Amino acid sequence: MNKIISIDDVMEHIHDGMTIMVGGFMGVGTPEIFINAILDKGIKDLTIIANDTGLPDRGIGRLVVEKRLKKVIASHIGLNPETGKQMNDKVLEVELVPQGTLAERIRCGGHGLGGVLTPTGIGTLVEENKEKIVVNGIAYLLELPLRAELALIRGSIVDKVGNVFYNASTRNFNPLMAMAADKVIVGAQRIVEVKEIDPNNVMTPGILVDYIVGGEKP
Amino acid sequence: MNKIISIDDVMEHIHDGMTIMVGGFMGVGTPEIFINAILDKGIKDLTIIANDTGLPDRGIGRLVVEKRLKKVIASHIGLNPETGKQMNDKVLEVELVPQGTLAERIRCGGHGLGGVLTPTGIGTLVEENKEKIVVNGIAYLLELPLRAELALIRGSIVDKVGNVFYNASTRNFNPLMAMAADKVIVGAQRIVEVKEIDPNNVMTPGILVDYIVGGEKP
Amino acid sequence: MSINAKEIIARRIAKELKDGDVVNLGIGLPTMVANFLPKGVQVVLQSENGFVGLGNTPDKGLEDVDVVNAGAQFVTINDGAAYFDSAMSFGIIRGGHVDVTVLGALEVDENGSLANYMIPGKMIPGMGGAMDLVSGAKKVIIGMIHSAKGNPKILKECTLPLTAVCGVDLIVTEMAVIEVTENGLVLKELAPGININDILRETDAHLTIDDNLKTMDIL
Amino acid sequence: MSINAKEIIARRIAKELKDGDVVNLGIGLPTMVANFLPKGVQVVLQSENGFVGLGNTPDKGLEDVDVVNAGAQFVTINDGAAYFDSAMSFGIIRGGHVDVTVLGALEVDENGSLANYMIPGKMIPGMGGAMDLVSGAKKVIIGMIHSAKGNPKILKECTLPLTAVCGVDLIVTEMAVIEVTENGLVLKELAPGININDILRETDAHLTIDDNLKTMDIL
Repeated sequence: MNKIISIDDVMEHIHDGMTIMVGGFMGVGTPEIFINAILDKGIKDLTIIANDTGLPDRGIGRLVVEKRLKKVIASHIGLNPETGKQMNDKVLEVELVPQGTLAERIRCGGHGLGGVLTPTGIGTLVEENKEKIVVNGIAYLLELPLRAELALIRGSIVDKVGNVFYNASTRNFNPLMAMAADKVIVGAQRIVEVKEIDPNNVMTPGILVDYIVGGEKP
Repeated sequence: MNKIISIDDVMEHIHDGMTIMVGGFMGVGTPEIFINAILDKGIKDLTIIANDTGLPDRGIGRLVVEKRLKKVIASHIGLNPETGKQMNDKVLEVELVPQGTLAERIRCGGHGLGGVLTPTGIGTLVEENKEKIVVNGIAYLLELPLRAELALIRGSIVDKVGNVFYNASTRNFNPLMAMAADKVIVGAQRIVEVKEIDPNNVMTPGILVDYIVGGEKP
Repeated sequence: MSINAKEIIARRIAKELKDGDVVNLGIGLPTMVANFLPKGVQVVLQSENGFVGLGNTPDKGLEDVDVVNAGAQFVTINDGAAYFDSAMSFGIIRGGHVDVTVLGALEVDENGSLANYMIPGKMIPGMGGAMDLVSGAKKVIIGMIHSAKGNPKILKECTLPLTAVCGVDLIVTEMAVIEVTENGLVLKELAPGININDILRETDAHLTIDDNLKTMDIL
Repeated sequence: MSINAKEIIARRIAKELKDGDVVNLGIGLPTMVANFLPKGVQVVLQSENGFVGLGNTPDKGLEDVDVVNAGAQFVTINDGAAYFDSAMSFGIIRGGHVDVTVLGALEVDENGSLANYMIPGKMIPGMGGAMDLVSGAKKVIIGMIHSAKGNPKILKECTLPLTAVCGVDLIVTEMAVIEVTENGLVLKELAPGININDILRETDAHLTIDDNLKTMDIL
């Protein structure tokens, strides 16, 4: 059960038209090696689920600039003007989701939950086409799970069975996405032997990770 | 903002008839110093929300044996026969909740969510008096949030601003409960200076903790 | 209900596990399954109180009071283990990240429904994590003594409060292996020395006999 | 929209913060509030990308690429900080564990409703964490320039897509402090040199003048 593979082997698992979750927050905690590979191999028509579309020269932003995306589900696109431009030009579909709701929807997808009730977005455009449920006199939106065919996450330290430690603010959506996809591939900044990560400090257990690729830059 | 207080000071915050969440799993990760104090001070008629009712000589089990509880919301009472006996004698009200559902209900209470849809319990006694919601053809139970006036949790290492590290299997419900109560008091096995816990390894941020009491035994 | 019967069950269930499976074993008989894994098969055991990588019972004197299983017994962890909280633990269970769970039962029925958490007015341990395990694990195996002193536990329909509706995939007893299919229960294997009439006598549910009926491999 | 105006706003908002408060400051003007905390007041800053204990901007050359704020700028953390994932971060926000959030706005109205995440067809940055912050924080303070070059931003009713309905508690501009009450907006303070007519000219919403109208303390 060797999970460590090369970036070329990873590309067997990424295809045109796929729905992919990508970790990171404005590029921090985003696995850039997979972004590079997707660009290099000409992969296109992707649906990306991520917090944001990064910056034009960083993270998912690079996929937007190179027009590899068909649809984006994200909470913020403001730091990458190209996303808004493609959205207004109707060449890119953008679904905006409040950040806390996005986290919960991905969590539901990974945790076998059918949805969650949140007060966020009540009375706004976010409530369009959603069921409203009143609990103890307070109205909530029923928000539904998100899942993907593939999750591309970034680990600061990853051991050989796939246990992941995320350093500082690189954690963000990565551990949530590692639960919510059919296949999970982690880009590792550092690969270590089993036992080198204290079991208390594992943030994504190795049982959730299918493949590990080294070479993530700090 | 000194959060470290004595066990006597804690008792000003615990009263007859209160609803209290208590961390731990069969006594492991349960703050025994507070159980001792509740017993010593004659506190009674409590409603306890916890995974289980411990063992007769351990954790919440001791409160059951001494008849200090009015109601228990828990997933398992089998290791403490006294709970079942009092339940059958109708002197103790017991609400049984599937363990994963209990975790989610407490999480909802602490995370400002109005409820969560779970497949667990469909077609069983658990669905009594609950709304069923069908999403994409699958039936789920709408499970509602749980909150308490007070959470009594147990930390293995706690720093002076209340950041908590839970060791090994003592973690269980503790971090969830630390989010879901009006007041949170942690019983610490070891109190350390600020900075001694790596910010990556904090499992309950100090902003959630009101008071710290030392003296928890290993 | 000799030790032997339980060991037969545990040995047979162990053969259902594949290398790399994530497995949750219930307290009691199911826990024994870990002792009989086929050569070359390594599984990762999930403990619903908050970790993966459950290991053996520690040697006397080497117990760590912070490391217990869901039955509050001292255990060890294996290399590569990871701890987490109860919400994550049941996210792993409910979310389909556990390949196999092995549970005991009071009753199982033709629909694969299961009762194992209470006998009203008598014994009410509570469901603990069982309801989540049955609803979330990819494969649910029931390991139990075939009947209660001759009184069938494999029924047309459960009479006790259900733990889950239609959740069970396979029933392994000291007498037989029975698969739950869309068309009801199928008798797949008989224990050595047991014949079909023995099974029928201690079973209330309708059983289809598999064309390819085999003898249980309990070595 | 001089530096001075923004500083007036940041200075005044800083006085709303109490020692020990957990505070989330939006990107831009709200971030400046941290520079003007009254003596003896220490707050814990929450950064929605995943930590509490946000510190100062690092010195040049000492940046840690893994430590950024929600605007992707390098920051430091203070002693006692803690990192967490995005679900926990918004659990803290939505769950009422943040005492005060300070946000900018494009429009605010008499109900305390707020618009700050999009101008349809023109600028659509997205709501990011703003909707959760307004629905979850105990106190929501809007810090913004009073009008858009004379065009009111404090309206009877917002015209842009809302970020939240009835979420705002206090509006602080370079001209005034306005409280959102059950009976509408109440003008509580005027900036030095500003009179009521100045305010009314640049405000569309109905304002009740507080009996105890004060001068803004912006020292």
